[in-house]
Parts: sequence; C-alpha cells; structure tokens
Amino acid sequence: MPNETAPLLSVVPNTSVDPKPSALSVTVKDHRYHPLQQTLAPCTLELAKGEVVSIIGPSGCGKSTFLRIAAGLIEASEGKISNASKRAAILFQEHRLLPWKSLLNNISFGLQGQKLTKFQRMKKAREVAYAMGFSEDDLIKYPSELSGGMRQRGALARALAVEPDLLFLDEPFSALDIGRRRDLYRQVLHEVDQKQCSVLMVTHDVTEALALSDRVLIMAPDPGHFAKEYEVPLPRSERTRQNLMDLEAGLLADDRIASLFNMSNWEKLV
Amino acid sequence: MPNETAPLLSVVPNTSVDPKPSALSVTVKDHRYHPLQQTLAPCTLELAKGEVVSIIGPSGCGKSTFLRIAAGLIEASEGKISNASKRAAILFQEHRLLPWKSLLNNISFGLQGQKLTKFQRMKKAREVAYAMGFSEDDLIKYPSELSGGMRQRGALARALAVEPDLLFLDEPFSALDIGRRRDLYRQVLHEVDQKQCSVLMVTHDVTEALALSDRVLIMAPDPGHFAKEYEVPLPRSERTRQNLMDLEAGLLADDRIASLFNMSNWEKLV
Amino acid sequence: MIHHMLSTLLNKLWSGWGTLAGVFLIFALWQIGFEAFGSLVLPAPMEALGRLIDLVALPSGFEYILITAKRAFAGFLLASAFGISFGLIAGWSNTLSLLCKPFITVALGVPPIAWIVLALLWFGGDDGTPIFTVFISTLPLIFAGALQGVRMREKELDEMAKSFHVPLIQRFWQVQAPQIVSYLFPAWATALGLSWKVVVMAELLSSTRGIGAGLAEARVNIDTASTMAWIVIVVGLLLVIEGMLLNPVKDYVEGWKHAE
Amino acid sequence: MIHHMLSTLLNKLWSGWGTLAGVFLIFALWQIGFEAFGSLVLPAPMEALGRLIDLVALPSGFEYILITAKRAFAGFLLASAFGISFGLIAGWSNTLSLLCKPFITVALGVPPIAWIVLALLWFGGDDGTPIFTVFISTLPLIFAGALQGVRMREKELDEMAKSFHVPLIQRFWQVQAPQIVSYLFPAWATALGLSWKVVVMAELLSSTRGIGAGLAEARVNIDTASTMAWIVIVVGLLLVIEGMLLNPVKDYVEGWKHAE
Amino acid sequence: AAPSLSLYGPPVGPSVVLSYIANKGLLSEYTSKVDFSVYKSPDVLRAGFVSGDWKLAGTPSYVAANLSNKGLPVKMLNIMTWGMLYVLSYDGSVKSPADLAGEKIGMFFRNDMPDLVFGRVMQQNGLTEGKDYTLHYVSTPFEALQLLLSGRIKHCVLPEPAATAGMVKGKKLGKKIHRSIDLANEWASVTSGKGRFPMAGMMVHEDLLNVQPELIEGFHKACIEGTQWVKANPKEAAAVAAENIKLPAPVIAKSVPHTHLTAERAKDIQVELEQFYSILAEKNPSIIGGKLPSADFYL
Ligand SMILES: Nc1ncnc2c1ncn2[C@@H]1O[C@H](COP(=O)(O)OP(=O)(O)OP(=O)(O)O)[C@@H](O)[C@H]1O
Ligand SMILES: Nc1ncnc2c1ncn2[C@@H]1O[C@H](COP(=O)(O)OP(=O)(O)OP(=O)(O)O)[C@@H](O)[C@H]1O
Ligand SMILES: [Mg+2]
Ligand SMILES: [Mg+2]
Repeated sequence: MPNETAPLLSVVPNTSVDPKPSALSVTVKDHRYHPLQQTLAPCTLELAKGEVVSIIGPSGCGKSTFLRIAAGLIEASEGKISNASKRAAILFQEHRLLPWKSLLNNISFGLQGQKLTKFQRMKKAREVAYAMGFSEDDLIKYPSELSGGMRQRGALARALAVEPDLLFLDEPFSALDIGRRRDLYRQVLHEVDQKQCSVLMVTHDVTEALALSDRVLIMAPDPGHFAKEYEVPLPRSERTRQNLMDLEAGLLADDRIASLFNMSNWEKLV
Repeated sequence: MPNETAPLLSVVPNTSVDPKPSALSVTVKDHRYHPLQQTLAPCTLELAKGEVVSIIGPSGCGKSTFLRIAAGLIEASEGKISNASKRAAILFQEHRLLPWKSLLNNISFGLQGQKLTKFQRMKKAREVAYAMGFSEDDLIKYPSELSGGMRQRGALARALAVEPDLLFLDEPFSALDIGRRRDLYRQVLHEVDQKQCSVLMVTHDVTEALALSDRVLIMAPDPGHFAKEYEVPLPRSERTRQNLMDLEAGLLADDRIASLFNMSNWEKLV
Repeated sequence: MIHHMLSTLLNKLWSGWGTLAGVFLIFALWQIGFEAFGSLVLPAPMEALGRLIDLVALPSGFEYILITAKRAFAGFLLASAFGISFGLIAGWSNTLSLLCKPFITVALGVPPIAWIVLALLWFGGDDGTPIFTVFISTLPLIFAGALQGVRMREKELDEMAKSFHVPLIQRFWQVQAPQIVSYLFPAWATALGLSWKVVVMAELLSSTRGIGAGLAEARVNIDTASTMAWIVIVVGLLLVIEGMLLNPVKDYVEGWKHAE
Repeated sequence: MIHHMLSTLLNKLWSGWGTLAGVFLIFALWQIGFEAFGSLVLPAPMEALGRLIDLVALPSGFEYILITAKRAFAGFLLASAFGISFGLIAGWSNTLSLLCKPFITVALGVPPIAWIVLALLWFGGDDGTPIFTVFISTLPLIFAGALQGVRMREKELDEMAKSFHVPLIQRFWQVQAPQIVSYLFPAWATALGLSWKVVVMAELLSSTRGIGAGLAEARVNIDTASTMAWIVIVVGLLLVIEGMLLNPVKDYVEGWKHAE
Repeated sequence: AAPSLSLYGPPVGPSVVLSYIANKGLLSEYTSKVDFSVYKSPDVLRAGFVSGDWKLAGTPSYVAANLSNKGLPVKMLNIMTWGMLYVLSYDGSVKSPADLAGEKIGMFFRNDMPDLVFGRVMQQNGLTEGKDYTLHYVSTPFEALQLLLSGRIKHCVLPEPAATAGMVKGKKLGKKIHRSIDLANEWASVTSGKGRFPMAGMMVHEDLLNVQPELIEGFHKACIEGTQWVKANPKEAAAVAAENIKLPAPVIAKSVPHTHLTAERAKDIQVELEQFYSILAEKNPSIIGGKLPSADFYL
C-alpha cells in the first residue's frame, strides 16, 4: 500500500482560472514522524487571497498534519511553505485553551500579539465572545467549567478575535449543534467576504466542506496525499441544503471516493 | 429567561407502550455547579433494556451534565438514579485516554475491572482495536501521537471492550469521517441487538440521533430541561438517508424546535 | 457569592483547627519525651515556653530573631533568583542543562562545613557566611523544581501561543509560568523552611549574633530550656510563615486547579 | 528503529560529554581558587586527587565509604517510605494533611544539632543517629513532592478509571502514580543528594567511622587535602548515582512526556 | 599610638586573661584600642589568619604548629595554660586512670588533642582503648556533659570551663559529680617531668611581628600581669570576661583555679612543647602537620 502515492485523479492547479494573489503556497515532498513511517506523500496547495479551501478525508489520513505544516507549526521532513499573510490564526483540533485563564482572558490572549491596550483587548474579546453566543456568566468560567461546545467556540473566538487574514481551522465546528454551527459558518464567511480572509479548513463533514468552500481537497491515507480536487460549482449564495445534498451524492458516487470513505451503498446509514 | 423551566411540549412517559425491563431510571430535580446558577431543571429519563435514547440540544444546555449524572459520575444537587445494569461503560466527550499508555494499553485499561488474565485482556483489546480500524502500527502509539479521530475511536474501543450492558456515549462520533462513522454506528447497534445493550447518547447531529435511536430527547437551555420527546417512527432497518432527511425536516419544522436551534429558514445552510 | 465566601471562610477556620490539633499533638509528644528522658534532654514544654517569653522580651532576643530572619530571607531570595533562572535555562536548553548539572550536584553534595572556610574568606564573619550557606543549600532544591516545571510543561500550549505571535515575555508569564509554578512551588516552600534550619546551623558555627548564636550560648550553658525555646521560635515562625505567606500564595497560584 | 537507537546512543554520549565539561569547569575553578587562596583554604586539585587515591586504597577508607553509603541509603529509603506514604495520605485527605503538616514543619525547621542528643539517646552512637538524621532531613522534601503530585493530578482520569470499575490498586499504579511521579521525582532526586550531605554532617558530629568521621579527622588535623579528597568522593559518588541510577529511572518514568 | 589591635580567643579559660587585657587597657602604650572577640570554631580561626585580618589569637598549641607547618607565617608566642582537662565521674572512688578500667567514658572529638592526651595517659597506666575501657565519642564537650548529667554515661573527659559548668549544674540538680582526675597531673607519669602539659597559648602572625615587635613584647608582659591578676581576683575577672565569653560569671570564676593559667614564653619551654608535640604525633602525626615546627617557630 505504501507505494500507492500517485493521486487517484490528476490534480491540475488552476492558477489560470483564478488570477487572485496567492495567500499561501505549500509544497510538502515528504513528512514522517517516525523515520520508517511516511505520513505524508507529496502534497501541494495554493491558497488564493479570500479563498476557502477544505480538506476532507478519512480519520488519521494526515489532514491535521498537513494543516500543521501549512500553518508553520511543524516543519515538513521535506518541503517548502511561502506565506504571504500578515496575520494568521489557527484553531486547533483540541482547543488548547489555557486552563488557568477565564474564558474571556483566553479569548483575549491571542490579541497580545498586537499593539492594543488592555482595555481595547478586553473590549474586542467581549465583542467576539457575544457574537459566539456566550453570556456574561460564561465569560468568567475556567475552561474546565465549560461544555465541550463552549470550549470549541472559545477557541474559535480566540482565533477570530485577532481579525486574521489567513485562518487555519482544524475541525472547528465538530462539537457544535446544527444551529450554532450555521451561525458560525456565517461569521467565518463574513470575515472572508468582508476582509478577504483566506481559510484552510479541515473537516470530516462533507456537507460542511461543500457549503463553505471554493474548493475541496480529498485526502487519501497511507501515506496522506490529495486524491482529488473538487471545485464547488455553485456560488456560495446559491447553495441550499438540498443543493449540497445533491453535490455530496455526486461526489460520493465516484467509486474511488466512495471506497476511500468506505461508503458503498451509502444510502443506508446504519 | 431562568423562569422558563416548563417543558415546551409535555413529556408523557410511555411505559405502557414498552413493557421491557428498565435499565436505568434518572430523576433530576435540580442541579447546580454554582449555588446561584441552575444548570438543570427537573428532568426525568427511563431507559429500557436494549433501548437507544439520544439527547440533542444546543451547545452548553446541559446534555453532558445530565449524562454525567445519569452515569453516576457526579451527583445531582437533588435527584435520584437507579441503575439496573451490571456493567456500564462511558465514553467521555474529551476522550480521557491515559497519556502514558500506548493505545493498546489504553483500550485494555477498562478490562481490568473484570476477572481476566493479562493475556485475555490483550487479546480482547486487540480484537476491538482492529474492529475500530486501527492498524498494528497504531497500537503502540501514545495518545499524543494519534490523530483526533483516532483518539475518539480509542476511547470508544475502550468502552466497547468491556462488553457493557449499558453504554453512555457523549458525542462519540464527532471527530470521525462519514465512512468510519457508519462503521461504528453498526458496531454499536450490533451490541444493542445482540446483547440487549442499552445506550444513552448525547449528540449534536440530528440525523445521527434519528438514525440510531428509539427515542430522541430534545433539551432546551437556561436551565436545561427536556423540551420534547420524539419517538422515531421507523424501525431501524428501514431508515435510509432520505428517510432520515425527511424526519429531520419534520422535526425542525416545529417552530419551537427550530427556534431552539435558531434554525429559521433552515433550508439555507450558509 | 455569599455562600462561596462563607464556605471559604469555614475552610480557612477548619484548616486553622487542623493545624492547631497537629501542634498540640506535638506538644503532647514533647511532654511524654520530657517525662521519659528528664529535663536535661528535653525540658518541660511549659518551661521552654516560659523561657521563650523571657528571651523574646529581651531586646537582644528580639534582635537575634530579626538578624536571623534577615539572613534566612536574603539567602533564600538569592537562591530563588539564581535557582529559578538556572532552572529555567537548563529546562529550555539541553546543553546548558548538562553544563549546569555538575554545579548543582556540587551544591547539593558538598557538606556546609566545607564551605564555611571559603565563605568566611569571601564574605567575612558577619552576615555573609550564613547567607551564602543558605544560598548554596537551598539552590539545588529550587533549581530542580524549576527545571522539572519547564521540562514537564505542555508543549502544545507554547505552540498555540507562538501561533498568535504573543510576545516572548507574555508567553513566559501567561503560558509557561503557571505550569512551572505548580512544580516549583513545593520545592520553593521546602527551601524556605530549610533556609531557617540552615541559617541557624551556620550561625552556630560562625556567628556571634542571631538565633544560632543564642542556641550555641544555650548549649554551652547546658540550658536545655533555652535551647528548646529557640527551636520553638524557629518552628513557630516557620508555621506562621507557612500560614500567612505560603498558603495564600499557594491558593492563588493553584486556584485554577482546585476551582470546584 | 536502528536510526532511533543510534540517536539515543548519540544523545547519551552527548549528555556524558556535557557533564564531563561541567566537571572539568569545576576543576578549573577549583584550581583558580587554589591559586588565589593557597592550599590552606583550597588544596591543589591534583594533590586532593592524589590523596583520594591514598584514602581509597586504605582498607579503612573503602570501609568508611561503604558505611556512609549504607547509612545514607537506609535513611533515604526510610524517608522515602514514610514521606511518600504520608504525602499520599495528606494529598488524599485534607484533614490528615492538616494534621501532618506541623510534623513536617518540625522536621523541616528543627536544626539537626537539636536532634543529635535525642538521636544519640534513642539510637546510640553507631548507625542509628546518622540514619535518623538523614531520615528527618529528607522526609519533608519527599513529603512535599508526593503531596503536590496527588493534589495536582487530573481528577478526570480518576473519574474515568472509576467508571470502569478498575480496582483501587491498579487505579493507583496506572492512573495516579505516573502523575505523582512527575512531581515526586525531582524532590526525590534532590533528597537522595541531600542524604549524602546530611549523613556526612551527622557522622561529623556523632560517629567514629564513615566519611564524616574521616572529614572530622581531616578537620582536626587541618588537612585540607584530605578534606577535599573526601568531598570529591562524596560528590563523585553523587554524580555516579545520578548518571547510573537517577537518569535511567527518570527516562523511564517520564518517557511518555518526551516521546517525540 | 598605632592602630587598634584585635585579640581573638576560643570561649575557654585563657580568654579570661585576654578579655582582661582588652578591657583594662594594658596595652595603651602601644596601641589606641584593643578589642577581644570570641571565635567559635577552628575554621573561623583559619579563615581569619589566611585572609590576614587576624594577627593575634589564643589557640591550642598544636593548631599553631600545624598551621606553621602548612606554611602559614605564624609563631607561638607563649603558653597560657598548663592543661585544663579533667575526668568527671559519678563514682567517688575513681581517683586515678587505673580506676577507669572496664568503664565507658564520654569523649568529645576523636583523635583531637584531648583524645590523644587521655589515650596516652591511659596507655601509661596499661589500659588500651577498646580492650580495657571504651570511649563514647560525641561532637562537643557540651554533648558529653549532657550525656553525663542525664546519667547515660558515668564518666567523661571535659575541658574547662565545661567541667566547672558541669559541676555547678550537677550540684544544682542534686547530683554528686566528682572532679576525679586532673589529666595535667597525670601527664607527669607520661613525661616523667612536671604535672603539666602546654595545652594552649597565643599565636602571632609574622606581619604583626615584623611591623610592631615591641607590641608583641608588651603583650606578653600584659599576659603575665593579667594572669597574675586573674588568678588573684577570679570574681572580678569573671565579671569582665562574662561579657565576651557568654558564660555565667560564677562558673568562670570557679573555673579559674582549675585552668592552670600561666604565661610562659614559648622559647623558654621549647623542649617541653616539642616533647608534647612528639607525643601527640605518635598516634596522629597529622595533628601537627607531620613534623615538628622549626626552631624559629618558638618566639
Ligand atoms: N465542572 C463544571 N463547573 C461549573 N460549571 C460547569 C461545569 N461543567 C459544565 N458547567 C456548565 O454547565 C452548563 C452545561 O454544560 P454541559 O457540559 O452539560 O453542556 P452540554 O449540553 O454538554 O454542551 P456541549 O454540547 O457544548 O457539550 C454550561 O453552562 C457549563 O458552563
Ligand atoms: N505527534 C505525532 N507523533 C507521531 N505520529 C503522529 C503525530 N501526530 C500524528 N501522527 C500520526 O500521523 C497520522 C496522521 O495524523 P493526523 O493527525 O494528521 O490525522 P488527521 O487526518 O487529522 O485525522 P483526524 O481526522 O482523525 O483528526 C496518524 O497515523 C497519526 O498517528
Ligand atoms: Mg486531525
Ligand atoms: Mg457536552
């Protein structure tokens, strides 16, 4: 299996179609945590300014690893990154709130990288917190006193508070209910539309990926590589639940994708 | 808002319909983490043997708290639980794997509550691990070397390894891709069908709740209470993706539920 | 809120009672020891307490206590400054850690008696020698605590802070320090206690003023009541420091962990 | 795998080199001290090393080392046993913690000089007194480490283990112990080092055999070369113990944290 | 007059004289101010002389020889006591070393001069340590005394003023303690000479000797004078000394007669000193630094 590194479908970079300036370009040639175990095969990504790209793929295939490399948190064993963003923010898969700080202080924590007074930081953090649906009571709670979804929202608030022009999101909505999730979709997209923020998102929810992204990259495991690149054909404003269902069905109709997700006979859910 | 503790829809316990023996009965009268902040209003739950009940509700409404009380991890400020199960297992929202143990040892950890030799424990753990889609290489990894989804599967494997007759699941599949998720649905349901295991599950995915459960309880916040009880009208074997979509649409068509999830105009996803 | 404050207060009171019970138990054991061995080995507790009052009432007695306290704190603060700095450095850089280690081993292993002459030469017979002795005795403890704190910190949180370009200083204070403190604190508290004992021993050998000198005087006069009175003073002050200084600090730095 | 073992080996070698560099630096400083102060304060390093060889070559010298080592370990093991037990108990039960604290403060604050007479009476002039002194001096350290370990553990993991009805003993060893150890270990290592110093001091005061007695004799004779030779022996043994015993133990118990 | 002079001495008998010299201004001819302070341990003495801050101090005679042999530029000026070591005992029948056969005796510091002196005296009486009697070693005279008073041991070797302090304390406690043996007397059997040994005296730094030789001569004269006065007026002397030595004045006063105070020039008793050193070195050569000091050591 380790040899099956060739993409299932050829990926043609579509720079000609989209002449927007690049926000991020990642070229991973090889990545290994253990010398004998290849985690990532060659993967490349060009993210244009204001573009939203999602990565989906089966659990453990290397999505978070690729995101961590793209965000510069770890260095690829072999590879190159060029990042044109001024202010990047990351939402980690495991929230990483500071347990000794209250929620409000956690949200304002990331703002310390900027030249703001303490008062401005608190004000900003409070604004974002309210936008995320937190109540005044919640703001003084420590992470251990928050629910799972609240922690995730806290981490997202921390990331959005810095008003990033490049956003890395690792399963940002996985612990949230359908309603909150839609609110947050809109908030993130607002950043994209208003501030030309670029987003690289990892998710396991195909519908979510299709709803938010300009492009969806499908990663296959052993070792991780992009098996397919899928440009979502509809403009975001025209996407409805029904539309997206159809697109998802279409995507999973591709045998290779279906087998990647082990989704034969996918109409049956249980 | 704190006064709106009356259920939106009246909940009629349907013991007459289902004469199966009870596996768990929970009566919470009141629960508070802070003396002045009521987290749970009165909530009752009867779980019959072999029954699968899901709780859905907006983030932070008290689902995990109710589950923790039902599982006996914390005591309600006022309430009563009677648990008829012989062997209960819990999957926590934040996996809680032991960071100093390899995945395999983490999975076999829970088996120490039973009279098994070390060899038997390892054999059992290995079986469950393979069923969860882990490879031999993964088994010796420490939790810090696992991907988010792998941790979640590890925690689920630990819970299933003990062959419980009562299973508490707190967002068990939230970090998993669509394919793995379906595999695990089937494994959990296999336990239910074969061993008459009862399941109390918290999830934020309405489709998932509808797909797996006999009954779905909808929890509303401030303070947490069950706003509606919904019995899934189809037998599990007849549920298809399309069916479930329709059921979900029906459920969210109820104005109060829709407003609970803030899902007005829910056809639009973004 | 009110309920919360009330329960905190009750907790405080209860903790005061518990400590008092322990102290009384010690006095009871002491009384038993007195009855078993006679006053030449252990004086009667009441006699020692009476002597204590006499000692403290003397201007020289009070002065001795102040001198000793000053020396103990000076040595302890120096050791804290150096121990924490070196511990942090050694925790951050493996190479420097390797280089530091033998020095700490030397500080740990060389008996104070061997330092005394060097210390006397360097610092003279006054405050310098006891301060240096305290410094060198408590340094390894504090170093070990700080080192372990740095080594055992969650790297993920550092990574997170770095990703937000939080400046180095804030990163240290807000991300690393709270974790380090949970390791450093017990070592630090122990070192504070130790510094009292060490300063008294150093004074016994080299000084003409301070509690140690008082102890030496009492020994020369085979005055066991005064000896024990001095020791009660040392231990009593230590208990007070623990109750007044360390416990509140501890509650503060570890609040987040024990928030119920 | 091979690559991994190789890098581990290289790490070991490098750590050996680093420590050696530190040791040589110390000898260089010593030489400078000798040149500055003269041999009456610090003998020449080479002279002390020569004397060391003479001392160890004597049957009595070797015997002294063995005797001291035996006492240090005995006291240290006793203190470990009691310190860990009491620390665990105090960590689990707040009430017992309050009761234990004053005893630990007494052990921490009472200068050894005050214990010596009691110890002589209880244990006589042979092994008993040094062992007791080591015990009482290292106990508070180990206690504090264990206590902190218990207090700072993740309660969530306990809860998890309980939910699986894992028996108490396994729960302790597999869930609590690994967390406690990360706090206990540095305290424990420091206590081991401290026990060498303390046993030497106790022997200096009370014993006729052992390294401390050798040091006392060297002191009477103002024989700085022998004094330093004994000290080099103490520190050298400490370095060996650290390298041979503590580091491997440390690597083992903390492996999961530093797995890269 | 020249700058001030500092005198140092351990908290024992001869320091009473030093304290008298300092307080009564016996050296006002040579120096404006004289102060006296007590030092607590030989380490302090060593550090003081190595650093050059200390010039003149009372010390056991062997320490001066040792330091001189180690290359420290010091000389022995005089001997201030002819021995002040005693055996205290509960047993009134103990009159001579031979009576201690089969007993356990408290002793402070192994292989130190008192241990060597006592051992030599016992040996002279045909008794060997470990065979005919045993020693219970402790670290200081005061621990030995504590053990004696609490009844754990029956006999113990003590220097002045600890011996007197022990007698006084024993009396107060209603215990019958006897000053059984004066080791100075017994020394006669060892040397077949007088009943005395040169236990302690004044050590001088060469710097002071070179700069102010007349001060040294004057100091020695003051020693002679002081010794006579102290012997004649122990009470007044004790009152003066109690300030510095931190012992109750009555104890100091009572200990004066047992201190065998004297003020002999070292040069005058060079033979006796050398003999003493040689005997100490029999068992522990290192105690004097391995060899006898050269002749110009004795001033
Ligand atoms: N240990 C705790 N201490 C104090 N408050 C807590 C604690 N745990 C939860 N809470 C509070 O109780 C409320 C309900 O939390 P709970 O975890 O039950 O929510 P939830 O329904 O599971 O949400 P989610 O879907 O986000 O996981 C929240 O407001 C939370 O802040
Ligand atoms: N720190 C690490 N050390 C060693 N191996 C690691 C580490 N992090 C991840 N891995 C391994 O790399 C592989 C890919 O992990 P990654 O976290 O990128 O998966 P993922 O695609 O994000 O999965 P998920 O959807 O479950 O989060 C997995 O096999 C995992 O075990
Ligand atoms: Mg991931
Ligand atoms: Mg929850």
